[in-house]
Amino acid sequence: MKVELKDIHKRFGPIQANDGITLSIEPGTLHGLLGENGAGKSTLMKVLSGFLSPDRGEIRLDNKTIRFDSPAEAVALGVGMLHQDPLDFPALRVIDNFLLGSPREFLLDRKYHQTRLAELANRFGFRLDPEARVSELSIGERQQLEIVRLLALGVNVLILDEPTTAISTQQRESLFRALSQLTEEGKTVIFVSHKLDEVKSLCSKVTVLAHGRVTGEAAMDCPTKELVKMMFGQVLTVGKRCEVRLGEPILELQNLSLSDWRLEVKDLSLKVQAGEVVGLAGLEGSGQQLVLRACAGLLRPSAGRIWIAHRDMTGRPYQDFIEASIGYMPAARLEEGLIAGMTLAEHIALTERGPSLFIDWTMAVERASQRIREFNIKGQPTTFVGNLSGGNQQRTLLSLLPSQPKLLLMEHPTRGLDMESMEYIWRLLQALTQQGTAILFISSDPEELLERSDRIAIFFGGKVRMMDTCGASLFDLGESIGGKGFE
Amino acid sequence: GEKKKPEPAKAPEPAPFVFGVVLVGPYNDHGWSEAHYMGGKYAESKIPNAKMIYVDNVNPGAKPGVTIPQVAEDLISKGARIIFTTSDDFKDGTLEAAKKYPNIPFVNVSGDHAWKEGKDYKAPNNLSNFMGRMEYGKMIAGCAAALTTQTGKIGYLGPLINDETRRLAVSAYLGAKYAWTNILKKDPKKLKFKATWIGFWFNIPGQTLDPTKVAVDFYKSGYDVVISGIDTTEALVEANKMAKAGKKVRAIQYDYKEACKEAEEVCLGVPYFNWGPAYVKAVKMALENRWTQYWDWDGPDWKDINHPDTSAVGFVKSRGLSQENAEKVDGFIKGLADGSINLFKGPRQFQNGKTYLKEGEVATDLQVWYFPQLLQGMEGRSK
Amino acid sequence: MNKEFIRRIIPLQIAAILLALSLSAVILTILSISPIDAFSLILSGAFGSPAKLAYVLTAWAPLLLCSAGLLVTFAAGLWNIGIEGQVVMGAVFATGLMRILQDSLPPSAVLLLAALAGLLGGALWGMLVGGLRRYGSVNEIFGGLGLNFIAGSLTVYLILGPWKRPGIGSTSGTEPFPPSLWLPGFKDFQASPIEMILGLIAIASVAIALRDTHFGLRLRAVGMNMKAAFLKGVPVDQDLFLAFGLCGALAGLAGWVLIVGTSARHNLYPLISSGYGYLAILVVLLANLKPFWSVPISFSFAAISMGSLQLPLQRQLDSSLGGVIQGMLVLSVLVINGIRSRWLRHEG
Amino acid sequence: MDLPILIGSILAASPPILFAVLGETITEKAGVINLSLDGSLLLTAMVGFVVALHMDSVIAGFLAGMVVGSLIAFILAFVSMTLYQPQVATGFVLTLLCRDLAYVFGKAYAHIPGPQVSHAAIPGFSDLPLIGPILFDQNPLVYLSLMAVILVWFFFFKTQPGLLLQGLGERPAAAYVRGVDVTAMRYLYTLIGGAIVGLGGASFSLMVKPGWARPYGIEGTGWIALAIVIFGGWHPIRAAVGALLFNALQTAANLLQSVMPDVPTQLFSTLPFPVMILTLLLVTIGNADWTKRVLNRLPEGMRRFLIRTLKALQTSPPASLGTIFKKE
Ligand SMILES: Nc1ncnc2c1ncn2[C@@H]1O[C@H](COP(=O)(O)OP(=O)(O)OP(=O)(O)O)[C@@H](O)[C@H]1O
Ligand SMILES: Nc1ncnc2c1ncn2[C@@H]1O[C@H](COP(=O)(O)OP(=O)(O)OP(=O)(O)O)[C@@H](O)[C@H]1O
Ligand SMILES: [Mg+2]
Ligand SMILES: [Mg+2]
Repeated sequence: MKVELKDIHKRFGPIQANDGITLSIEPGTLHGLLGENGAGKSTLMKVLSGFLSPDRGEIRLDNKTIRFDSPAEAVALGVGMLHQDPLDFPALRVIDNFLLGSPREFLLDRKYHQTRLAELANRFGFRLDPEARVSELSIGERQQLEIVRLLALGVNVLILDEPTTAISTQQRESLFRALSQLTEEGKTVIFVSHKLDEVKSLCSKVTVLAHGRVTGEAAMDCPTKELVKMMFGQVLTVGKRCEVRLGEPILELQNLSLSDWRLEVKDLSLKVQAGEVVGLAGLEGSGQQLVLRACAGLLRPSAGRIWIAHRDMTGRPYQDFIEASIGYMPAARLEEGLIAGMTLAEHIALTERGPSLFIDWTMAVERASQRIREFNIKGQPTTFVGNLSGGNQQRTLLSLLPSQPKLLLMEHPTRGLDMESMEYIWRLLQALTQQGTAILFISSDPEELLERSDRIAIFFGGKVRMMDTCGASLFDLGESIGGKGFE
Repeated sequence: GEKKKPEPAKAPEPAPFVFGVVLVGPYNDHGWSEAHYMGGKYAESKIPNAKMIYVDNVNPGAKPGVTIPQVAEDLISKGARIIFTTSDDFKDGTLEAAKKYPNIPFVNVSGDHAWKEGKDYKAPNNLSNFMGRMEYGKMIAGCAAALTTQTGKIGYLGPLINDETRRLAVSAYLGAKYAWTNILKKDPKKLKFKATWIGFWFNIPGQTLDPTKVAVDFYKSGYDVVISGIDTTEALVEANKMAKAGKKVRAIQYDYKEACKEAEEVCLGVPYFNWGPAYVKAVKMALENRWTQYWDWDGPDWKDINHPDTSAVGFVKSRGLSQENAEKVDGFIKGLADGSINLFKGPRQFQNGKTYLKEGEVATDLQVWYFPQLLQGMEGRSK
Repeated sequence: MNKEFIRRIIPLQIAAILLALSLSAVILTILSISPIDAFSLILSGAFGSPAKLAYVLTAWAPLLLCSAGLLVTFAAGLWNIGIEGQVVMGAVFATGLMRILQDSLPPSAVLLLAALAGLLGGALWGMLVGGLRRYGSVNEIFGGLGLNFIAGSLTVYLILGPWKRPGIGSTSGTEPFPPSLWLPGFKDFQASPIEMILGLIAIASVAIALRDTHFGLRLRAVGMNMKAAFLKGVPVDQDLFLAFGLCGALAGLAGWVLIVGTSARHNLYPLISSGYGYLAILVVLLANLKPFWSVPISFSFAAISMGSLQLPLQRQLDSSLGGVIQGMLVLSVLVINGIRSRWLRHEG
Repeated sequence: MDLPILIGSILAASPPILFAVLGETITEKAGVINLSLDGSLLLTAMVGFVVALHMDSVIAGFLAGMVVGSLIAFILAFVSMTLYQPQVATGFVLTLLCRDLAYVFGKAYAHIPGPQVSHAAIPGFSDLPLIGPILFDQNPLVYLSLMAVILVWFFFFKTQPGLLLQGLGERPAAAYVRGVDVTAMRYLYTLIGGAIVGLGGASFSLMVKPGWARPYGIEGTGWIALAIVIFGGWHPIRAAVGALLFNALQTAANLLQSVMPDVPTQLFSTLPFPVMILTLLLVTIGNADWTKRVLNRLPEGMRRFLIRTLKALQTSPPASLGTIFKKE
């Protein structure tokens, strides 16, 4: 099935996620979609698969202009999307997930559909136990289930949004085999990713997005350098921070092992010294968040020890970590970071520790306005943070960190900030490091990682590689984030 | 406003003499409260221009935070000149109200604060008590039950356990035992009489046993006659269901003359209070300004226990009672009337084997009113 | 605050009241009773005479105390339906203590200690709910309900068992306490200022605690976003326990008032909590969790409850009609609230 | 009394609570909490009886009960899903409101004899040994309620709409992707659930406790039904077992009274309620964070056993229970 997107626009409030995107994909091909975080890939694909309706522009399938108002309609017309983490029902069994919503018959003939499921799965070399609960499956298997389900529904265009971020290498192999097999059967596959090598090895053609626009199209023989350029623009930053004086170790991880329901980090050892800035790189969900949360005492390691300033903190409650003067800043602003219904001053008062029973509001307000000046937040001490703009919420989040922490743990510290404020914030942070604060931060912006950190821990599917930023180029980083050097 | 036309002079009719009645349940509960409501109506009909006003459902469940002094104040402000509080639950409130309004006569039904010989005499002069000698009614009920039962198993659906309820249960048992041994001439060992107490006068889910369930369990386990001692009609309703399902079961109601109407053919009859005369007496005393404190415990009028003007307690038979048994019951009543049958006469033993009445000893009012324990031969708890 | 209060709250409350009244009017008409007549009956029943007003005030006090407690738990996002049981346990503890000490200590001392006992009893019962929630992850709604039932039957047991009065042990309750152990009232106005003042103080201090203390701020944080609050270092579990305890304590104090209040029954009797707890939940919902508002609202609820006692006395009507009106009020507020935020905002 | 009869009498009392539990299970399976159960049962019981009385037809009574039940459910659905007001608050208000409405409108009908569903033993089967009195010597509603349990079970797990219903409560977003109009369906199942609850209320007043009164004697049952839904892990059969268990407990309370003379009666009457909490504790304690930690300290064999039993008992609600779905 031939897919054409003409001049797609999609806007979220201030953000122009898609800004006039036009591209066409030949039937029976495997088409890659590249772009850095926030480039607009997912948005475009959501538009194509009926999740979002475009503000402007049209979608053509086999030269027929069509529009659908729901994913279900899209599927009916042959376009199915596989999401970063599959939209399935963890509590239900595989077979029921497979059946749910698919056949129009009233009574469920599980026997019959089990055989269907089985043969479809076998065709692509997937192993799926129909009786297993989906919650017990790995992300990879859940993707396989979704693919099989979509195919069973007669999908001709299959969209995969960053399918390989959280699956094992074997699963990736079998996935790729399946995808090529699909194209051979004449289906169209759109493959969204950051990972250059994957795209190169898999796709016949790529389109690169940046800031909501198409910045280039290329057949697969084009050299990686070109692609990187299309993705990140000309500037090829090189790590600057070379000679920094480091103090005694603040954070020590000894053979740390962590796991959650989707992946696990094994046997990680890391030492961070006073004044050091370590960036955690990697695609979303490659393990960096697990490590950061473990260091904050929010996640109990399954093995190994955590030392903070020479104190063994393994298995201690979060409170103790705070006592040990760490500062943790979550990524989800309004979910975990801030309390939307409270004012800036109230946030300040909330973080105050002290014996006094009553809140000294004058002081709280004073502190608040001081922070507001310091972090130039656009708001008053009495504004509810829920009413702040995204960027100002981010500033607020930063302004609430303890003033003299030993260790700062931050997820995407500058997400949603414009260039200047980013610069400004980092100056504040580096001032802290001068006083011996160690910083661990996650970022999905390669430039930021290179510029700001002394060392970078690169995560890929739970594995970790250290990289010294001094002299390293954005290209090297981009490649290894893409998985180079992990096999 | 517009000017009023001068009204034609009328003969000034005497202002009605208002008496207030405080009911614990709904005025139409087919039980205790409705019996009192009827008593009030009777007094209205007998005394020219006497008028009843009443408040029903005075219990914390239905009227949170409402107290007797409060209701009294209300009734008095509505012109009540004497007030009847018709529940044992009201005894303290009545005492308090009586002290608060010393020149309004109060009558607390079933209390003993005004009984000089009693254990709890503390009433001011404007507070009196009356009660009916339901013991006789219950004896008759027990008799009817024993005559009717096929299985020889009689269930007593009791409310909470206290002196009053104990003496009523015992009376029912004594009546049953007499009928079983002296009328039917059967082996006393073959008679089972079991009391199950639900814990209150009516069902409060979570705090009492469910009377419906208790009744069901009685019938299902072979107790084919259940005597109700509670203020509501579960026993009869359940018997009716069972009968519709083809079981031969019977129930005996309590409190209210018409209580069997709900299902006459499964009802053996009902021992009831006929409060009318007592209300008339009290209202008259107040009306004619000759109020003196009294404590009345009125029995049936043995000439005609169902006489509306004279008998304080009675027993109406219902269609569930066979013709021949009905005659036997009449015989029993006659016996009670002429004194040839006195069931509160020794020898009687308590459940724990201790003596209640020695050979030939006849129980005094005190011994009957304050009844400490069930009697030997009864199944069920004494406390 | 003031401007938005004029602009938003007032019209909302008024619209809600109108809606509720018209709904109740419909019901009354179905019962073929003139709404005007019924409403005026309720009014006269509440304010017709000083004595009546006194009874309204008497009902107001426990309502205030319970509302104060619930303001705390609601602030923490908890549904403390167990409050009924907490009132009961307050009454039980107070009674128990008074039974022990009434002959050995001066009345004022006994009253004071009883109040503390009430606080304690309610608090313990409340914490029990908290415990079930924290360590058994039994939802507080069901934990609370179960404990309500248990508290209820415990009282019945005490009344007929260990605390059985001399003579006839009956559900009329335990032996009433002597007037020396009643809260002092006026000569001919049967309402004790103490009760009301206690209630108002409770509301005021809760209002202040929630606004101006670290504890209150933490609670509100937990109520709005537990996860974020935890990450900000709030000891969530401990604070929730405290919230339950505090609410229980205030409810327990209400229980104490129900025993020693000037025109209370002055003894422990079944169902002593008399639904004040549930009514208070309605009050606080209607007040939109605003302490200030819960004062007039609880007063008018007390008035409705007491006033509606006139309905059966004067017309063949069930006094639950008062409850219907109260329920309608809250439902209307929810509806109006929803309509406002759903539609009016879009055009604004 | 002998066991078959005992069990029979337990079954005989079960239809109302069975229907209530089934109705609520359906509603909650769709992700909606209808907390108004206690009030709904009372109001529908009253209406059911009154209508049956006036039209002299129990069928009409049951229909009326179902209509009122779904009416209440509709108010809940509208206020919570269309006006986005808190579901629990709405349910709670409705509980009290419906209870008082029942008392107000029912006042005139207290203790009036009226029509009732009469017992119908199944000839031939009813006098079989053992199962005869248990299963075949019952009221039609008993048969109906038991069939309803099977029916709902079948619908949940054997039919496509049932599967969609489960999806609805588990993950509305995913259900939406599969072409379900989430809000509309939730409305539908809330109404259906309410109607079944209404059936339960009516079967109180037309079968188990024929007639109407105040107090009617089922006050509080709705709350227990809600708890039983949790105990039943949102599974119709298990919930039914829970309901029967509760009835059995009440019967046990009566019987025990005479067996244990030293225990005060009130303890028996309250027995079912602490037991209810205890069972809730059993099924939820597995979800508490500290349990795993404690279990890990225990010796191997014991841990295995405990974990297995807890797992077996443990229930967890539909993932999106009580949340409102707004599509982006
Ligand atoms: N539902 C939404 N509401 C508001 N903003 C959104 C929404 N979805 C996406 N955006 C914004 O639109 C822009 C494009 O987002 P999109 O998810 O398409 O980027 P992406 O290329 O998929 O990034 P990534 O590689 O990290 O997935 C981002 O700035 C994002 O913040
Ligand atoms: N829920 C809200 N209620 C009231 N005002 C709001 C709300 N959300 C945003 N605003 C205001 O609207 C304006 C735009 O907010 P928005 O988040 O779109 O800004 P933005 O362009 O994303 O800024 P930034 O780049 O910092 O994220 C801001 O001034 C903000 O204070
Ligand atoms: Mg994306
Ligand atoms: Mg923004």
